[in-house]
Amino acid sequence: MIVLNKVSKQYKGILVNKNDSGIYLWIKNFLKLTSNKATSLWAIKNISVSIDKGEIFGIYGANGAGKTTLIKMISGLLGTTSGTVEILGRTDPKHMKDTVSYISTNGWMGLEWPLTARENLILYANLFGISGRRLDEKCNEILKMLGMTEAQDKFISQLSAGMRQKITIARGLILDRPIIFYDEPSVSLDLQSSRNLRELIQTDAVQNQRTAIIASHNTEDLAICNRLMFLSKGEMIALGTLDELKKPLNSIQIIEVNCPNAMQNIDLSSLSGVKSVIYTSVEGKRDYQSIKIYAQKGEFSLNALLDYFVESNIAVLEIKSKEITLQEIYEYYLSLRGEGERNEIV
Amino acid sequence: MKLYKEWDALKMFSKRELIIWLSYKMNAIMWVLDTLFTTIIFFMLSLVTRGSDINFFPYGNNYVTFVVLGLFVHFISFTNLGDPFPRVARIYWGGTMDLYLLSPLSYFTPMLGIMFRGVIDDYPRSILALLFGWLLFGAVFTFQSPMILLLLLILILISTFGIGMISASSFYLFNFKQNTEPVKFIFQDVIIALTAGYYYPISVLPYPLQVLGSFIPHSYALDAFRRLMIPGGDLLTPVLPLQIAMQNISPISLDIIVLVIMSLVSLPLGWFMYVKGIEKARKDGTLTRWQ
Amino acid sequence: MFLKSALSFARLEYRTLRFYPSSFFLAIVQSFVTTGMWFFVSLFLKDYADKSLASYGGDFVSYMVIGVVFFQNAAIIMTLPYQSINTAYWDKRLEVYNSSSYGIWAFITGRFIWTSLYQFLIQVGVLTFAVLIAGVNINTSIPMIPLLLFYLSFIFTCLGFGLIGASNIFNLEVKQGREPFTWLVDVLARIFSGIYYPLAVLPASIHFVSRLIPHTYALEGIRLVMLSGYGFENRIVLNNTLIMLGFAIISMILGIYSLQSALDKAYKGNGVGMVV
Amino acid sequence: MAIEKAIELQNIFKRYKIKNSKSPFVALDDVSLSINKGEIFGLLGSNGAGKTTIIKIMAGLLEADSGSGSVLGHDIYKEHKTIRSMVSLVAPTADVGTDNNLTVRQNLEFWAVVYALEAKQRVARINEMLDFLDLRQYEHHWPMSISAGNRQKLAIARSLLVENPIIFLDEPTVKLDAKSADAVRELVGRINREFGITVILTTHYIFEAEELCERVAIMHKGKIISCDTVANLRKNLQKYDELTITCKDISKEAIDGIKAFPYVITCDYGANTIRIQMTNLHEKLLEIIKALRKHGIEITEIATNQPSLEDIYVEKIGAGGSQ
Repeated sequence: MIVLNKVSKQYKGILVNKNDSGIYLWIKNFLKLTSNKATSLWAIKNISVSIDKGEIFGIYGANGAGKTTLIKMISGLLGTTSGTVEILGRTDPKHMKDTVSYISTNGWMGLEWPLTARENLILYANLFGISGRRLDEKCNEILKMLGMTEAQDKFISQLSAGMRQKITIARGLILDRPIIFYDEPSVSLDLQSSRNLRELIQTDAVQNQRTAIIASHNTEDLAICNRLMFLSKGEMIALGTLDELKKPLNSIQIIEVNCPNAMQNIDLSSLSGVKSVIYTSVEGKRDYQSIKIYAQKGEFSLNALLDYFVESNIAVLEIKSKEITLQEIYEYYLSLRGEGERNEIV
Repeated sequence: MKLYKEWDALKMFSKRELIIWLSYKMNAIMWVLDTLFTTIIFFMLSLVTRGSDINFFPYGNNYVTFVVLGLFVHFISFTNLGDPFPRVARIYWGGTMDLYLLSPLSYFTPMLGIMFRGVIDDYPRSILALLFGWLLFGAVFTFQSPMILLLLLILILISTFGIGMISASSFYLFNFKQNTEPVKFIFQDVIIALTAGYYYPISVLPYPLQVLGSFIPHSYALDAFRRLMIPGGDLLTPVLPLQIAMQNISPISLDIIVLVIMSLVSLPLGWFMYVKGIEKARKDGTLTRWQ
Repeated sequence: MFLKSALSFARLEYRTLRFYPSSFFLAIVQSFVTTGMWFFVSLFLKDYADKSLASYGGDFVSYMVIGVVFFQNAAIIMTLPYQSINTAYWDKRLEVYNSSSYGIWAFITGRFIWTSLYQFLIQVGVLTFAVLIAGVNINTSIPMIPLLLFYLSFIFTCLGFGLIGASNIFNLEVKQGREPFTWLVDVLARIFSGIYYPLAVLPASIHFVSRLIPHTYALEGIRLVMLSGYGFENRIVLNNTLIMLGFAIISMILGIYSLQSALDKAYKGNGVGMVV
Repeated sequence: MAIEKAIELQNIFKRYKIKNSKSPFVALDDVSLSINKGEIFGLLGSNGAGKTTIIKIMAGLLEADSGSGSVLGHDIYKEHKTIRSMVSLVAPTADVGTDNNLTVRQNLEFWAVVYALEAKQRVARINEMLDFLDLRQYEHHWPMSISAGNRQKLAIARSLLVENPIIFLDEPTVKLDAKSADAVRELVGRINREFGITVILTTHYIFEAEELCERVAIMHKGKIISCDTVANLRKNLQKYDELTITCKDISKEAIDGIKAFPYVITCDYGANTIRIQMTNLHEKLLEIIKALRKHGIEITEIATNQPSLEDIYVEKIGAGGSQ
């Protein structure tokens, strides 16, 4: 469906600022662009991946890791500096733009302020040649799906950020394209609507084999993805299904113990199988101390830990074994590449 | 002591605007060229009438000097009257009005401070117009009574700024959110543009327009400037409708009296309406865009 | 499909008009006032202007009003492409339009259709006011075809120039303030195309500059047609029409080519959206 | 007189006119709130629930249609100017108020003067803030060149320049990635602890409210459908705390031993799990473990299933009539 091989992207040019204008600017830009003094940064470095039909593919990375650039390149908005992007076997941008629909992060700012929500959808659909009765039905159907029916006649300025985000999503869906890109879709959505959105993406992928690619740093969004790609500073540091990515860390069990703050002298290194321990005091008026223990499965026994607490009479508020979070897995692969911060797991 | 803080804040605003202006040198070349081209066009127009014995009593006979003085007042009014509204709009669209309101300073200071950029931009343009006229296009000036000229300058500054404040207050008071705004537009782009007589003596205008022109400070300021600074300018014959109506007062002193009245009315009114505007916006929740 | 989308953009302009009605009204008043200002300047200088103007069959006042009205209309069309792409860029709508293969072109065409329409109406309004009330006397029998040809070729020449200007958004990264190409044409036209004063006033040595600018031919032709009622039988009118048609075709081709190549360059470079 | 309550609001209403419809949009519907001094108070709610509107009314930036209230003893209608000079606000988009043409330090200097900070304290206060928020190394950088997390910290530093007793944070971590969001959350706790500032934050991240706030008000369509400490919210959702322990070879005496404890309500056990319903689980957990270990029971898993705020939220919303 989508095949990228050795794709990389270099941004060149100057930081555009709002206050400069006139001849001074023209000369400055002219000189800068002709001389190669212009600043340049590699947003994407040599990424190869292929995504097949009906798959939900996730891209996880911190702000500025290049998620948006990658998505823009696949949706025909941005050319590659080197390497090729193939969608359904073709690489020309016009074809890409006609087979892909792209929902950008701050897309809500790209809405037409003088129009109401519904009119925005209709204008956008006209942009892609959809019109008439078929468009109206599709509008109603999608607005109902996103729970926007009663807000559809409000002007954009009267809608909250979350509602505006829903319209950008509706804009993407109305085109009924085989591939949809969600760029940080649930950034200003509340719990209820982001949950509905996730269900919508899943049913969409199953029913009409629509490939969805989600770039996000919100772990719930990425939980529904069949495969995940970790991105850091433009490079792909890991690729695979959630379980594959977790495998190297499967042997690690994480136990979180919450104790009252007073107990400073907790020393768990003596227990067998303990790889590393992180003490973090959690703020808020219930000031307790959370101890995260990363232990090797098999060697570590919970009971030894419990006995330790019992003997040293340390009051325990809570003990729970925690699931590894996506962020921790990401940091594990980050540390594999040597740039991540000091990481306790390994 | 409180006033000291306001003054301190004003200095800080102007320092910020200066840093921004200096860091970009804005389009310094641009407004030099703009002023030059405008003066060129009028110089060419004066050539059209070269052969004839052009005379526009009581303002002497040098058309370039006549027009250049018009440009002088035009650029001053362009800032004082034209700037307050877009500045308030910028604070609104930038979402910083909330933050300014959280400070104990008066509502007025941020708006006044940001105006400083207009001063750096446009006041030099007025002087430049005079310079171009004098150096390149043969304008000739006489400085008969500098004290009165200075007084006139101050009065025109205050009165145009007063009207500017009234127009700024309409941003919130009448909830005009786009950047074109009636009060400024009606005053600046219609009445003043037509009736102030920047580029032609108002005797050319039909009488109703002349009467309309007597409601703006520019006609009086220009009348006085032109009588005093153009060689051959006559000080006694009345020209403006008000001057004709009140023959007993000499035109120059009448100009000054009217300008004083206009300043004393427009500035306090502008301040009062501006504060009321913000109060109203506070009630409607239209203080900033980030609803 | 392209036309459908362009029309929906034109409709968007109409809706913006209903959402911000005051800006439309102010635009009308603006053109009346500017024309009025120059009308009074010409009224003042009329008696002193030397007789070289007689050749246009009108007096200095009608000479000025015709020049100002047509020039204003052309200037607005010339800055339209740059101004629309620029605002769309800063409002982050440009990338949305670009996600359709002909989106940006539909956007420009839509705005062009709307703006040229309502500018035409304003222009007719100002001219009728000038003739009926302000005493500007134009010729009684104006040959329509030459006038129409001049008007259309002038509009499309300016649109072509505007498109060339718009390509600077990506070529020269000019994203705000004025844009070099259209600014230059505007300044040269004001001084050298005889809008406010006859070319005779200019020193002979720089007459060749006026011959380079399409505005000179257009205004010269329009004045002959409207003030003296000449048709194609007049050599100057005929030549100027042909020259203007040539200008229109070349500038449109150049304009479309330069903007499209600028968009392709942006595609390979930083894209049309904000690199946030 | 030390006012115990930082903010008191009673029956606040706020309606906005919508252009093309007769009935106004009710942003706030009979909202009453009271926030104690030095508390971290959370406003949790979906989009358009009225979180930002109530914050603006409390900060004196918006006037309520009806109802009454006072902030730090000042009436919200009559003394709104004094209220405004005693509170600070950080808008949802951190870049509001940050001038990209000035360096980080110049930005702080600018706002220090606008907030009328004494000239002598200004430099010291700015340095203190730069260190407190460890922005020192970005002191001379352009705001555009530092990360989103640091720009958010700059906005918070600006709001802390003058030590106002109350600070409003409108969705402080909405646009940040996990790492910078944690840093900002950790910072909010420190602000509250070290400066004793009352923090009022809005969020639609449940875990954020749970982790940071003592009391949370759940808002839905302009109404406060419940407002209490996180613990009480949990309690009245589920009377007793539940504890499930999975372990091997459970002996009857062990179970009896547990049942003997006064605070244990019920204790039943299956093949290898023991489920206990008890009160004040936090204090007594260790005793239960000690009792089980005494009987030599091998424990493999201890899970306390206290309902998370999310379940409370969903349940309340369900009750309050969801969209």
